Amino acid sequence: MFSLEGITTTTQNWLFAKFDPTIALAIECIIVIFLAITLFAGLGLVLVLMERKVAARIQIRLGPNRVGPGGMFQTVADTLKLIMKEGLTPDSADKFLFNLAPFIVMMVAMLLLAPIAFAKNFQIWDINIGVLYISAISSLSVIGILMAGWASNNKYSLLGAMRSGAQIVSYELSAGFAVLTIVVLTGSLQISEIIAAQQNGWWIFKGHIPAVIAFVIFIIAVTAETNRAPFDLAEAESELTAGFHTEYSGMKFALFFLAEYINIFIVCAIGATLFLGGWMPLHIGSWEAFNNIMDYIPSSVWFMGKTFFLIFVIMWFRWTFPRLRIDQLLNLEWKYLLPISLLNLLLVAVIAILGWHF
Amino acid sequence: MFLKEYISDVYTGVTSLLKGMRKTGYYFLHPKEIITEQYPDNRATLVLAERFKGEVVMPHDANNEHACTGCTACEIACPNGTIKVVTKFDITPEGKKKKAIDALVYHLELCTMCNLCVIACPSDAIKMVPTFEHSVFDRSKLTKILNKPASKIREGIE
Amino acid sequence: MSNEEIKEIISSTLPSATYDETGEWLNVIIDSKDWKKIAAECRNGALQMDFLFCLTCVDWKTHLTMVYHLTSTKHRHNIVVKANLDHAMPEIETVCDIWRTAEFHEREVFEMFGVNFLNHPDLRKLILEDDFKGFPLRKDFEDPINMIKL
Amino acid sequence: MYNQTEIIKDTTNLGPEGELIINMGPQHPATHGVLHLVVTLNGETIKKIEPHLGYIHRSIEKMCESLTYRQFIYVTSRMDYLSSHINNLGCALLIEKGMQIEVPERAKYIRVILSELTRIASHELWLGAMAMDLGAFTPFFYTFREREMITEIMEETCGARLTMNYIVPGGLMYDIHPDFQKKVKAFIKQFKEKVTEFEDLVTNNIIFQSRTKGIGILSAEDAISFGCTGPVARASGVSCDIRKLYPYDVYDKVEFDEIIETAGDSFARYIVRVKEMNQSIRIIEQLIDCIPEGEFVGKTKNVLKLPKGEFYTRVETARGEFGVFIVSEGGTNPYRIKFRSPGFSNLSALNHMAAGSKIGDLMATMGTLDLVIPDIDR
Repeated sequence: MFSLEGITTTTQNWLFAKFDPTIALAIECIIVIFLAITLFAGLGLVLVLMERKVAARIQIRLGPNRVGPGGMFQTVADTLKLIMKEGLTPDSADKFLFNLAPFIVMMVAMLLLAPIAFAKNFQIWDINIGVLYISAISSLSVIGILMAGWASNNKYSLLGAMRSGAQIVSYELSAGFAVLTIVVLTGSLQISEIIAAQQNGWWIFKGHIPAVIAFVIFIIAVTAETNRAPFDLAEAESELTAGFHTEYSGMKFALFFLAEYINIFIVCAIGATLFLGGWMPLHIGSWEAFNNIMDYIPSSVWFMGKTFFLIFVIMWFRWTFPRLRIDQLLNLEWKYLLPISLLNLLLVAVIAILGWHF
Repeated sequence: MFLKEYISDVYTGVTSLLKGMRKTGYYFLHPKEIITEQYPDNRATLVLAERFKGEVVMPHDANNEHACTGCTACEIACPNGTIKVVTKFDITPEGKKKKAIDALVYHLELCTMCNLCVIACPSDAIKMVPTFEHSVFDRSKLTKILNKPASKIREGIE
Repeated sequence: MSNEEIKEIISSTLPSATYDETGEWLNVIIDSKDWKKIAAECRNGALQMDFLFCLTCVDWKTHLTMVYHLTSTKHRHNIVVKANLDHAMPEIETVCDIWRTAEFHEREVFEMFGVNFLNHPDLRKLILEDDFKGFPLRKDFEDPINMIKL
Repeated sequence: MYNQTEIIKDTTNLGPEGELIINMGPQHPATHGVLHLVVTLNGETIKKIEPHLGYIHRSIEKMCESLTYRQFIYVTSRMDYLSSHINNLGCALLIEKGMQIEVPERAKYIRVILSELTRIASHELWLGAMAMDLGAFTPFFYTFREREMITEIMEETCGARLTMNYIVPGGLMYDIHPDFQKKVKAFIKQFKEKVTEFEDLVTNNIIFQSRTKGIGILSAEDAISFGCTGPVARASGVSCDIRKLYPYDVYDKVEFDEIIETAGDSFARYIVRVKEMNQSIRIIEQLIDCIPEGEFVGKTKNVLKLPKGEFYTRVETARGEFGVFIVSEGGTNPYRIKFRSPGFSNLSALNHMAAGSKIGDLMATMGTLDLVIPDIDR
């Protein structure tokens, strides 16, 4: 059976046999960085195209279909265009922060890749506080956005950044609580253990209704956290033209754009890991034959399939719903999502203590 | 009571959202509903309404003859000064002077396609045709002379 | 309300008003100084003319004429009030405290005809540029650059 | 419409009390044209909105003074381009009234059908654009699918898709296309099927409702005082449908309801327009099968001369009451012409409606006012 695990172990063994352990580790780091950046670029291209195609299908039109077969290279052409464009910096902008902001946003997105298990035993860093790490790092992205909005010295940008700040800070809470429900059920913060706990069934099935509620809350909260419609207030196109990245152009804009899609990928990957079992194939109780067939599908395919399904759901939201207003957005969080997720956490704790879950 | 309202609020809200998602999901799964027309590719099959007012032309027959007498009715009727009739005097074989058009200048860039000139024309010398690909790189190319070179008025039209 | 009744009501407030019934609606011709008084009467009195649906000005070369079309959403009668203004120094009282729609319309007339509306809260140019010279809708306005002679 | 120095001053400095002043427009995704709003903000809350107009001012009124009565009709197509047919109709009605031209019944029927089709097309575009202002992009494409059917009908019969120029004083420019009735019926069928889509996607959507309900409230008194007409005033409970009050053409022969809502908020304006589309369908259904045979244009003189005097007609466009006021000296050109455009008056109420609400509410309020900028600037 095809597995990425084999490749990684062979490489590691070879490296450690050939080189001094420190140098081997350094070489491994370089390989990982290289792979991460490649993944970034690849994901950016795929997700942007996917978004455009999904939007087109929903909006009864064809979408990009000129560059390459079925418009496959449209995003490549777009990227080329963005690279060629002049990266303008406004005269009255705070130049240091202005140029730094896209990299902060990008770096946060990159850091989040570390604990994600892309396939069976294929993970950059299986840190034992994986979930905590994700929560901690993902809340950093607001700094980049605030920086961009403030440094642009543009009133639209400022408004967008402030909105974004309020939004991300509040939605961190319910996203955190939704993640906590799974932590309570698993009893571990480590990503690999959370996945292992879903060996005989995903949490969304095993965890009864509370897990489903937590899943829904998680999806809503991460949609808000990644500034996606219907919560795209930070860039609210019809209100603030482009929000915090109004003044950005060229490659700096592309970095924001890319970071948005990478963030979507990461939060969906986390959602898939926590609720849908990550790379774990679909196992149903004691149906051995079925389980075995499912095991034949490579774990990376399972992971990507689940992640892309969640990405599709988030895109589906975007092309269906109108945008909320800022006070309604905060109302939704503080009056609905937070109380519900608190209650839900209580319920899950009871279930976990009494062992009612499967 | 408060709790009941709260729950029904959440319920109606979520169902209304799901209904919307069902609608868009339906279109996502039914690519046959796509209505995009791939314009430059479908030129061959593109059918325009015959009445479509695209530009004013002056039809010429096989003998390179038109029906314009140079009466300037169209020029007077036009609200924007789109049409300018330049007349000259032809000498007929009998040696008489006869008024004829030298050039019927038509400024497509000024035209609002109101059709008044076509209605005003007493001899049906001009008409609207359904062409629409008028874009050019130089505005002066939109100024057209409608009568073809060396064309003359058809016999019997006064 | 019939024209006769309207005339009676207006005449009781303003005896100097003259009338012209040749058009579709009753035309009331008043002196520009009396406009504020008659406007308040039309709006709040028995006539209930609460809807100013058209406010404009006509340049008669010798003088300007302000034309106010009024209607009542209650009684559905229309009148046209006209006031002649001096061509050199056109001035009339504003009515934007009576009909709020007048605020924008008066600003438009101000820039297009140069009519000065006294006591208007915000009499600035609305459509034209701030440094635009001349009053475009007056008959003697000439703009050799932008007006294309056909 | 500031000079350069003032623009710079406006964008970098704050208001007198430290408020944020933003220039929304003339290029802004939500203003649908070149409307320039100077918005004074206190955080997210709007303190004052000041419209600056004129970016598409062409002085149509002055232009018409040099055009003949036949010609000036087609200039008005360029004002409210979404209801250009109704604008043309208003001008033609004025000339017919002034010169006592007899219009054949057939022309009257067709004019009304086309007016209602125009109204539906305009409302469809508004619906899509309004949803887009609130962040829902998809309904725009669905509304345009139905709108496309109307524009195709227009294209076939009138020869143009947007600025139809189909009306001449005394009737129509030419007869309807033989397929006209068939196509209109096909459109009605499709429209009735698809109109439920917007209920699912927009009307009943909880986000849309909370974005529009109770937002941008305009009371009936204010609506009258601000001179609002059309759906804006009707949503505030003011009966002002010209088609009912002063019927022109064959509106007195058809049955339809004047849609009146009393809430006066953005949602009421939305509902009024959606219901109005259904009423327009009702009018078309009553007329489409009984277009009388006969001439499509009445006998008119070659050169039209309005008698000396003043004339005023009003018609109900998709946005409200469109009035044409002509002062005639008896010649072939109007001496003075004034177009009372509905958008201009409706816009004047914007500050009153949106002050005190959030920026997001401004989009809902502005969207439901249904502003067409050339109509405002003329």
